[in-house]
Amino acid sequence: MNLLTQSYPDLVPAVPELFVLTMACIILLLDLVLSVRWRNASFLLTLYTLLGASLLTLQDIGEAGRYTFNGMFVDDLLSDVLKVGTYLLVACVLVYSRRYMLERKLFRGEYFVLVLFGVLGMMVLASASHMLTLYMGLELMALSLYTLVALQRDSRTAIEAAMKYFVLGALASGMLLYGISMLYGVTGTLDIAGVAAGVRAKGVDNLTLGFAVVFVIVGIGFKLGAVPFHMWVPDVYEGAPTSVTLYIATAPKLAAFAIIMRLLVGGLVDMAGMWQDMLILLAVVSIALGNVVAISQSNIKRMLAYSTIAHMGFLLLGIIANSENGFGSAMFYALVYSFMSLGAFGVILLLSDQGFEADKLEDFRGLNRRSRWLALLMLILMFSMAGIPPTAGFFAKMAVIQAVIEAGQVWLAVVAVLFAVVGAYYYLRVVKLMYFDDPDQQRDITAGWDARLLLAGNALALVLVLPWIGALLDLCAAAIRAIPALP
Amino acid sequence: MFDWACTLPLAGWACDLYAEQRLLRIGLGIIVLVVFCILMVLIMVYAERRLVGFMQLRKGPNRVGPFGLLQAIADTIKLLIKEVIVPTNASPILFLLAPILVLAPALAAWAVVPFGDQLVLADVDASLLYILALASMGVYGVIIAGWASNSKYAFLGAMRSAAQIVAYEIAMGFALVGVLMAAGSLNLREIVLAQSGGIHQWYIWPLLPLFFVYFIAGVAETNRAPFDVAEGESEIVAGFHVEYSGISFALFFFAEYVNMVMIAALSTLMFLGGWQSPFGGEVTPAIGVILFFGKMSFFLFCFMWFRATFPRYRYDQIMRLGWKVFIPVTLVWIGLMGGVMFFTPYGYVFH
Amino acid sequence: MDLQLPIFYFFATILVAAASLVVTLRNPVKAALALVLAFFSAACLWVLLEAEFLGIVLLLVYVGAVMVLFLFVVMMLDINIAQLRSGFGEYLPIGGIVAALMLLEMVLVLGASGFDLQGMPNPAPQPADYSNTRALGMLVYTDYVYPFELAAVVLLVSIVAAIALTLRKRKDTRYQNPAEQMAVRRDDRVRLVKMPSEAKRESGR
Amino acid sequence: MLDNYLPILIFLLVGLGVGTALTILGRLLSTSRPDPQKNSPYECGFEAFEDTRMKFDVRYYLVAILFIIFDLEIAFLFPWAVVLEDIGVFGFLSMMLFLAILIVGFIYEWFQGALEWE
Repeated sequence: MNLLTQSYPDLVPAVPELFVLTMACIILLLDLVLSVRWRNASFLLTLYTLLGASLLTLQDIGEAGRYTFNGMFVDDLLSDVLKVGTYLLVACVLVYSRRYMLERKLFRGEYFVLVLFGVLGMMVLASASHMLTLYMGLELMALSLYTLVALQRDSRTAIEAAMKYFVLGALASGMLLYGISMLYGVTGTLDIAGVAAGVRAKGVDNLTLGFAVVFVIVGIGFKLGAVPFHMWVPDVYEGAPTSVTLYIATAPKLAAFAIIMRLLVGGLVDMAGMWQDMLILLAVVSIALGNVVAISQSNIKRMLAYSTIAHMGFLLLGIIANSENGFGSAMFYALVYSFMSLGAFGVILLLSDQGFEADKLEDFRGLNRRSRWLALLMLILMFSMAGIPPTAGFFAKMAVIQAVIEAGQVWLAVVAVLFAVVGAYYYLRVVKLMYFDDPDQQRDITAGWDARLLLAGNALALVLVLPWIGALLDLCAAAIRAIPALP
Repeated sequence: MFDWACTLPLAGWACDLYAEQRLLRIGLGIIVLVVFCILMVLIMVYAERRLVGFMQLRKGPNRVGPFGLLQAIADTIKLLIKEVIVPTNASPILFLLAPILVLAPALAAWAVVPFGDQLVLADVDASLLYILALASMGVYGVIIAGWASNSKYAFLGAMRSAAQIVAYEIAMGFALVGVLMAAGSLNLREIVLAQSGGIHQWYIWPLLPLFFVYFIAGVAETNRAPFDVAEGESEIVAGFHVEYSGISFALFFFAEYVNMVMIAALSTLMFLGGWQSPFGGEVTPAIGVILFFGKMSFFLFCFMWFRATFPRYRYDQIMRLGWKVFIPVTLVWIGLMGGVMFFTPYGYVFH
Repeated sequence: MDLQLPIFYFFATILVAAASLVVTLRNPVKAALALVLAFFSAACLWVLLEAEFLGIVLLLVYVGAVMVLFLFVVMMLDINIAQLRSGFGEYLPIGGIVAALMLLEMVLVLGASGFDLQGMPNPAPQPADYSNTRALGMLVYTDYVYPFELAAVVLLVSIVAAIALTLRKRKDTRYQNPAEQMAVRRDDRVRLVKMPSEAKRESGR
Repeated sequence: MLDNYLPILIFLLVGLGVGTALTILGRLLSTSRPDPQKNSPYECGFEAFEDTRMKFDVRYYLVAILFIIFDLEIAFLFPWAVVLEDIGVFGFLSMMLFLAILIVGFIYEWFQGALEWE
């Protein structure tokens, strides 16, 4: 730490972040001078930014982990995969929601800028190897999301949702921070690898460490939306503009997975015995409550919100297994889930219209008569969410359950499967509504060709990915191996 | 005689301090500073009235004592024995507390002001920051006064004083950053010592734009004309202290003048080399203090001069001046300073 | 120096008392003022920990800026105090349980081996010329440059958020632009017309 | 280091004491003849007919939020200015990047009209 010979940090690993930051600033300023007619320029520029960032990220994807900024930033396979997934998800989000935002006068420069800053926050999270950067990334992402929810200022429900999201989110990050400060108190460092070493040195039965884990888990539970920290999920999903719900329901799940991997696995793997027990509780209750309550919903955004809760429970199963396979399957689950969620909310967006939100279950009644193609896509998405073969959703569920069984928690697997069967009921009800009921309305579907095409790709990919599932699982496992603390 | 007391729990430290006479020194220092503040205020009140009278072709006070010199003392006695009216709807405790909360930070800030190389009560490292923090606490008195009075005029005055901070504190902070860059310290004594070597070393020259920003922001912070929108007697009668009378009013008045002297002292320390002689070389402490007072008087004169000369600023003008003129100017100057210091051989200009 | 201990207890007592007042006072303005007092005491405690820069910045930013503006929001919003209080008794039991649990946890954590006096001995007091600000500055802009820049980004996002959520170009409010009013010249308002003079017709008087 | 803060603590207490003592002294020395008219709030001779607390435009809060953000920025600038000599060009550039990001925000404010006082 000789300050006189302070060397410049190696900026190469962080080039994607710098690129996104620069572009976000440029779009912010450009949007000030562009007239409304030229708004599309900001939109396209945002897409190009995501494209450019993915090229920059893919450039060094195979390489071993590179640390920079005094070991606070790491560019490894895990971060690269999560980042590329994030770009792809967000790009789809933007394309799907373009018309929706235009019709609701939300197609503003701030929207793109906040989306990009949210992406930047997720990138920082994915690359965090220091608790300080982890926290900054989390706040950056969360702040952008709160604002996006509230962007529709004249909607009471949106404001209420933003308020709930903000208050609970702030509480959650406070909890996380409290846990982090305890970890710092015990280990004397904020560096995650250092924390892992400190935990090993102090011994697992340190009481302070135990409480630190509790607070960290509570913070993560809030961010994931796992029961009993799920209260915000349905209200936010329902209240936010659907395009923002789409955003919240996809990419941040990858970011939440990144927090778990970096903090819980990277830093506290020695405390696994303790957090496993807590996560088992969270996972079981989430899967049970999410699947059961979803049945009684009549609003599809709310129903999907409860389905998210259940899916997050499944994701946690992979973590509970506490093995390379388990983490890898959890990562695969996170990726698959976010693409399923992307498609499902995408369908709602496409069906929505000027002054009309297709967010009631009734709105799907007889969709097959109105548009065979969209109904088919929704069918695939629902099958995948329910975990019916041969969709990717099935393999994702199978992978985590396999990992749990390998870890010797057979009862957990049984419970999960039972509730998955319960959950299938409400997914299939959507299918029934679409195919066997008569339509209430004859509203034309006015979605643009770009969104339709992309959505088709999105949904079909969940089936067509079949031959490469093994390769994807291997990729996830390889990404997990990048974490240094793992044995 | 007090030996037995030292055996009591917790009292031991007091005895230790007493033994090394530390407490005594601190106590003396505080008394000197408080008396200094009182004297300065008495002189200022008299001087201001005479000076403004002179500028406006009036006589000013000339009845009490020779040349009206005792006028200020007469006013003090008058205020002391006047009734303190607490309005019916006011919150009595907060109402009486407000002037005290204005006065205490105004006085306590003087603890870190160096009058000479060794003449400082508490030589803390972050003394400049400490003064800033205390100055920003003074606004609570104004706000509490405005709220506790439960009167519209008072409330508007308090409201305006908050807008005042919003407009000027940032520019003031940026201006100070320039001083810190040049001196490399937050300690006022070290800032003065960094300007030693004669008049050409004073920071007023390399930091001229920042000096103007700072002094104008200082005038605004003390609620003085032309930025006295919080009082604005022709608009909102007397603003936040419209309901105050007697000694409570006197405390507000006292605090305002103490703050004014403080801004003058800070400007002297940061831009005019404090107690240092304009010709360079060492000076004895006594001469140093005289020089310090001389420089300070110039700024105090400016305060009065402004009051006699300028009409009050309008609200939107204050905002515009603060945000759209001062902030860009200070930002550009900071960048420029850093650039010159690191990338050109002329960095010495700023040291 | 054992003087530190009584001073610590002095400020700690004020802090706890002020914090309890924040939640129990009926008047929101007074509650906000109690919060200011709590911040002030906390700042004093930080200085006592030899973190003088952070302590004073706490005063400068939180007490001097955030709380002033917060106080104004509280003062100007017509908060119905009775309505606000109605839930208090209702939530008191559950809130009390949570608070008691937190207290218990803190006692356990702070009493545990990680935080006892042997595990965490007092650092040696800093010499008189120690500069806390300098020590901080040496690290923040070099070693911690990455989180530092991220802080700028977070601030930028909050600027964008604040403007996107509150700025509204209203068309229905009528406001004056005093600067424009002042800039009016005579020619804008009065037009002097040259007219040939006419003979005044005499009325029959 | 803490030794230096002792006088400050005492001075703060003395400052509060002086204010309190003078207030008490004033009460002791002064007359007190309350009168409903005298004690009513000042209202240019009218009876007060409206509550004092009133709602203000959101615009006021916006400027306030922007102010807090810039105040934080200043808190970052102070230690930087103090150690500028020691952290060298690298430290200088890192602050310039920080300022550049925030200047983007400042330009945005300016052009959006958030700094206009209507």
